[in-house]
Amino acid sequence: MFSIRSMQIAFIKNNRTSFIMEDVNFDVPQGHFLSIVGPSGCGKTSLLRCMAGLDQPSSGSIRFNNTQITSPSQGVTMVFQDYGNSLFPWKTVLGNVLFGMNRSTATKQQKIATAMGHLASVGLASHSRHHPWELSGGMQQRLAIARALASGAECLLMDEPFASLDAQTRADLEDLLLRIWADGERTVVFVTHDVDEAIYLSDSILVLGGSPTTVQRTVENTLARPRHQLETRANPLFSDLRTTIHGLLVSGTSQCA
Amino acid sequence: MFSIRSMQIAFIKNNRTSFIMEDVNFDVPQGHFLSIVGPSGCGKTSLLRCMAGLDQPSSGSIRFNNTQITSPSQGVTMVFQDYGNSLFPWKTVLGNVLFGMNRSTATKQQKIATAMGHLASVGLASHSRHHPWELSGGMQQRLAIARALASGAECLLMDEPFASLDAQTRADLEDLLLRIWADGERTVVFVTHDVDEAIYLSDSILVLGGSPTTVQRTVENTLARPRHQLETRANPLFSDLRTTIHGLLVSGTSQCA
Amino acid sequence: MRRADMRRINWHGIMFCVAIAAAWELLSTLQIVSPRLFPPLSLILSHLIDLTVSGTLPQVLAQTLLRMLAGLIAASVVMVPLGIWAGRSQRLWLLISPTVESLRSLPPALVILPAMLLLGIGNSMKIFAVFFAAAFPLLLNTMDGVRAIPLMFIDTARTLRTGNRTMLFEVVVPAAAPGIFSGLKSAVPIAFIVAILAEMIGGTDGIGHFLMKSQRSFDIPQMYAATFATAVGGGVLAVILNCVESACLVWYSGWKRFSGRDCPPFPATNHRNTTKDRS
Amino acid sequence: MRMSLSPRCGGYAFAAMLILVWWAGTASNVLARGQIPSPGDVLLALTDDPRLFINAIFKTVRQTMIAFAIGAAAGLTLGLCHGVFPTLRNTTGPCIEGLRPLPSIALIPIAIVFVGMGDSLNVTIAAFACAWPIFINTHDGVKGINPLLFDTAFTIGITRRRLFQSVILQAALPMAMTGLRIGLGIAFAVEVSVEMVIPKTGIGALATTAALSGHNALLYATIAAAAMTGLMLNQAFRWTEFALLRNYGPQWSKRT
Amino acid sequence: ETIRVGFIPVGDCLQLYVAEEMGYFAEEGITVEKTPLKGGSLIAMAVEAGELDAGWSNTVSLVMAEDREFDFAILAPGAFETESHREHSLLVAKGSTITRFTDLKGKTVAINALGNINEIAITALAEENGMDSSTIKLVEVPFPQMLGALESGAVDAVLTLEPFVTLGKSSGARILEPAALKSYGDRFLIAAWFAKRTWMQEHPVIAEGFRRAVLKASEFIETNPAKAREMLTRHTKLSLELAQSITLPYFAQSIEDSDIQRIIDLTAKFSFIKKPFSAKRLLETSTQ
Ligand SMILES: Nc1ncnc2c1ncn2[C@@H]1O[C@H](COP(=O)(O)OP(=O)(O)OP(=O)(O)O)[C@@H](O)[C@H]1O
Ligand SMILES: Nc1ncnc2c1ncn2[C@@H]1O[C@H](COP(=O)(O)OP(=O)(O)OP(=O)(O)O)[C@@H](O)[C@H]1O
Ligand SMILES: [Mg+2]
Ligand SMILES: [Mg+2]
Repeated sequence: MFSIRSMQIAFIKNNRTSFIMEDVNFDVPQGHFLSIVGPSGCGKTSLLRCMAGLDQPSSGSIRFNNTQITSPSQGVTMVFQDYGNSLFPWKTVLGNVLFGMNRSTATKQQKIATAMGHLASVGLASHSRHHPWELSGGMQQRLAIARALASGAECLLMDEPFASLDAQTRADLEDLLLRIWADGERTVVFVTHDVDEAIYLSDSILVLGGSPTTVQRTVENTLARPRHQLETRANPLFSDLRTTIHGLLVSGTSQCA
Repeated sequence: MFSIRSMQIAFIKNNRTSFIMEDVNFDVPQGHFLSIVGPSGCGKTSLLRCMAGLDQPSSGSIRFNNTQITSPSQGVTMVFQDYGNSLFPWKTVLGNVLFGMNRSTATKQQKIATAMGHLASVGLASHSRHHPWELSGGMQQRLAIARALASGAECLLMDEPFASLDAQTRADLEDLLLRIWADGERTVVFVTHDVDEAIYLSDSILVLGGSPTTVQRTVENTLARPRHQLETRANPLFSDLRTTIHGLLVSGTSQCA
Repeated sequence: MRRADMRRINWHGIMFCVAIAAAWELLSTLQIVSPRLFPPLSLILSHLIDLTVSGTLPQVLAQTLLRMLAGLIAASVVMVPLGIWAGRSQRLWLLISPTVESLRSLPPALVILPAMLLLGIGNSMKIFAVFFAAAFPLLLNTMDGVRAIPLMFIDTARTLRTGNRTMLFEVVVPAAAPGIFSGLKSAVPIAFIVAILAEMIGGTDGIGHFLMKSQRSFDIPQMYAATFATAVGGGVLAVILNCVESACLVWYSGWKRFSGRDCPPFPATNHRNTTKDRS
Repeated sequence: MRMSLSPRCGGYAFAAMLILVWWAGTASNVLARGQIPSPGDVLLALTDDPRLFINAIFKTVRQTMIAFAIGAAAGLTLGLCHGVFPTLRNTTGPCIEGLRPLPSIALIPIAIVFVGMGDSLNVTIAAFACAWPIFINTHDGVKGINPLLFDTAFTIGITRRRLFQSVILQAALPMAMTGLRIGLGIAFAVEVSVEMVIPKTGIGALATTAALSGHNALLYATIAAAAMTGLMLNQAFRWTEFALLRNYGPQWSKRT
Repeated sequence: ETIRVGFIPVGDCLQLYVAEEMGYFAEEGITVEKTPLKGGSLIAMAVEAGELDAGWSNTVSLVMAEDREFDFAILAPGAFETESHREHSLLVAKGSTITRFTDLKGKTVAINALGNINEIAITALAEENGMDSSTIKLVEVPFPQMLGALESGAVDAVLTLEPFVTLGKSSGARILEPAALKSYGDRFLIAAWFAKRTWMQEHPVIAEGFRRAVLKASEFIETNPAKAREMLTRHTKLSLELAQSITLPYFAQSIEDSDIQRIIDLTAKFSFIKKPFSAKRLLETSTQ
């Protein structure tokens, strides 16, 4: 589905170019669940923005379904790290979710029903008539997630979507995400700082590191599906993966320093 | 230092009052490190804002050093959950930190030296001349932390300050925070969703829950100091505390649903 | 990058101006409208050049600009602080709003009448008229600019125990600067217009008087030439103001992530190379 | 609402105080000895023939509203288009910057050639004048939209039309409202100014005829009527504004 | 048949009000569509643009328009000034030390418009009194603001007209002799009704009808001044008392060349027009 080849990201500051990412290569097959982990500031958000077609890499190619991405393409949606600013303050909670469904051809009634369903699944049903600025940080984040899920895009790019959530809500939403992913044959690219979460959710984990950032390794995750919060995490393979990835992260960072 | 008595927080929406927190009572002694955990949307941010003097509780009293808080008082500073919007986009990274030191009487030179020291300790020294909008999410969060530390306030209110950081950076900053806390006899009130983090850092953990939210219990944490990322976490007492708190959180949430 | 942008010649703009000029010339020479009242552009331009070379137009324009500047500076000095204060304090706004709201829709032409009685017929009256007209756009835009400051900025500053001075100069003013600049951009042409108007109603010099004199003596091409001069003068003012704005608000365009371009990107336009350049 | 009552009264008290100063000035002959009438005379002139004022105000307000509607439509459209299409801005920008400072009163002779002497003249000139602040503020409003909102809209995959309707229009609204507020004042002021030059009907006509006949009390009564009309128009606008912006968060909905 | 007429809402345009109220226009079978305008030059432009058929203008403006090759000619006589109908006067403030015209040397005098009838008059008067006209500082102040400017001391003298002369006298101002516009002669045309020659040729009946109605009104004013003054209060905002006491201009039945020629000559002499021409040109209603 996604195919990224020798991609480079650079910023120009005071006529000096600083290279953030270099020679990044990886693929995301259709229906795959990819997690991305890497130190803070390594370029995960920039990478996701390029994949969403919001920015262009300085060089290299990003292909989505075999076409070069130059602008946001239909079927890809993104949950932003800066969730608070990505909500429309003049729309209600329900309005924000409905806005995400603008491509749907359903009737108004049906749309509202679906939207309310998604709100309920993130625990915001009772706040549907509030405005985003009346929500707590975690609620805003859940709203952004609900909107992305409601949009029905076949590919979800999620940038630390659960960062502001408590453990319980987080676990619930992880399972919700997995359920939706399994149902709809969606592709998910998931940026997180929580290695456990990355392992719990994904088919493979892309570890970034170094300076400029490159792909340290793509770790395949063969844990059986469906997964369970307790059982899966208790699996010895889980700890193995965790150790591997932590090791990669540490080596990547030391390389960077 | 802080003493909160039968505090209540309510919001008015369409002429209906919804009670968010009710009958909240707790104390934060001088030099104490208190963590607050609770489900998303339970009112942690609202509570911290009241303690910072930014908002007023609907009823009850919040006293800081035995005086009722009505406006932000000297000696208390806050790191906001919405860190991105709390940085001044017209100032550089260094400028933002210097702004935090506006009450200091040191010379310009000294101030810059101190500020650079704080930036270095959060790993942003090389970005001091950038603007906040040129930073990644995690870097912005670290900048907000550096600014709060530089402000020299004796009491720090921190609202999920490490949410956007990777495990390694997070661990480093946890230790940095503990070091600074131990040095300066500061008081810290620390909101987090990560129960492990709460246990690792604090002297006691305030568990919130219920609907409207009340204090479920204040869990005393007798883990020895200084703490170490690996040793402390390996301590059996640590797992006990974790189990206790998770239990309290689940019972609080079920009560809420 | 910014500098390169400015050096680039705006061919579209030039072509559009040329098209308008051609249409004008045709309209007049084909006598579709009375060429006495709507003389051909070429005639106007020749007048414009003559008057400029002889120094008449630059002189009267300078007189008007000086008056405008005096009034504008006075208005900025009074109204920007007042606007900031009123934007921060609902109380003050409620106190002055009935007065402000009733005064601000008085036409400057009416205000000039009592002003003449109180301030005479000289420069002070004209400067006052400019002040009066420029004051309200400045006040309202500044006030709304202050109100639009994200509350988070203020809260942050408050928890850092910022003193009033620092709060004002390092938070409120920079954060409200985009609004203040909008106010200036609205106020400058109005100030210019009112300076001209005041010179038309009772004056002995300045471009307004020159315009009126040309009109009264039926020197229509000269009248148009003077009108063109006001357009040029105003255009120059606008350009200067835009430059000052972009110099003062570098952070703003950067914050908005589209440095050098201030348009929201449509999917079709290729805006995305703006922050991440090919290197 | 209840809380803001006392400062609001303070506002009117403040205005009343200014009138008192005026009265004191005339009573003590400090103010231009006889050329400025006292508030009492003005009140007499106002109440002498109220129908005269009511008709004039009605006419002026109607014309102002028409001009404002046209100017607002033009200013909003132009501001939005310039904010959205850089090519358009580059093309028409230089010409527009030249048009902006043209004094509306000096345009009257030129406007007569093209739109004649009827009501359309007033409307055209007032609309022309009031379009500018609306244009500028709308344009700045569009420029100031948080880009993350666009990014969000794009990744949701909305159409251009929807982007315009649901994001650009809405997000630029608070700034545009400021422009509209200033524009309404200017539309009114310019409408009156044109009426003063072509004193057929309306408040401006009343002012000119009063001035030419040396009837100072009537002239000042007209100024007072104009001020009150401006206040009225503005109050009506504020209600609309409040209704439109109440969804935009505390700093916008807290307005009175 | 309608005729669109531009006028200034002051006492000088009394003919129009009288003709309308007495039904003279109706008698001629024409309806008049009146458009008040604040300035004479604006009327001229509207007439040129074809938005008005006829208008009111002061003579100097007509002279200057002729010089600029505008196609205007006088349609009907308007207001004349004679010694007994002296409408324009120089006023000085109460208690002013200025007693003769020559005292104005180095002083500031307000006139309503520079480069027009009043500037020429002052310049000519100065010359006749053996003064250098540049020693009198002329400033532009609209008529209604002149008394204020005079009282506040912003100017030393004002060249104003009715009703401000009467108003000024009642508040203590003093008339400075000689008559302000004396240089134009004992009897001259201040202002007249004019139209485009082409229009007059195309609408001879309306033009003639308008002329006759205006002349009838002139006659009425001269024979029934009290009634005419009463009509004035209905068309301007003059109080009845003021309308009864002001000096009205003279409304003659015909224009002689001498009523205009001196104005043309003076205008040319002070280079407000390129060269003098015969007064007949303004009275010829057919294009050459
Ligand atoms: N301005 C407001 N108007 C109405 N309700 C509000 C407002 N601000 C917050 N709330 C409500 O108050 C409750 C608590 O919000 P708060 O931000 O304190 O939660 P929190 O504990 O910080 O949650 P999180 O962990 O998600 O940040 C939420 O249910 C929210 O909907
Ligand atoms: N507009 C910009 N101008 C210059 N540099 C930028 C800009 N935006 C981002 N950067 C730099 O690019 C690097 C990567 O940023 P990015 O936001 O992609 O990091 P990230 O991996 O998402 O980090 P985090 O986990 O902290 O969110 C950072 O070092 C940052 O300083
Ligand atoms: Mg990021
Ligand atoms: Mg919170």
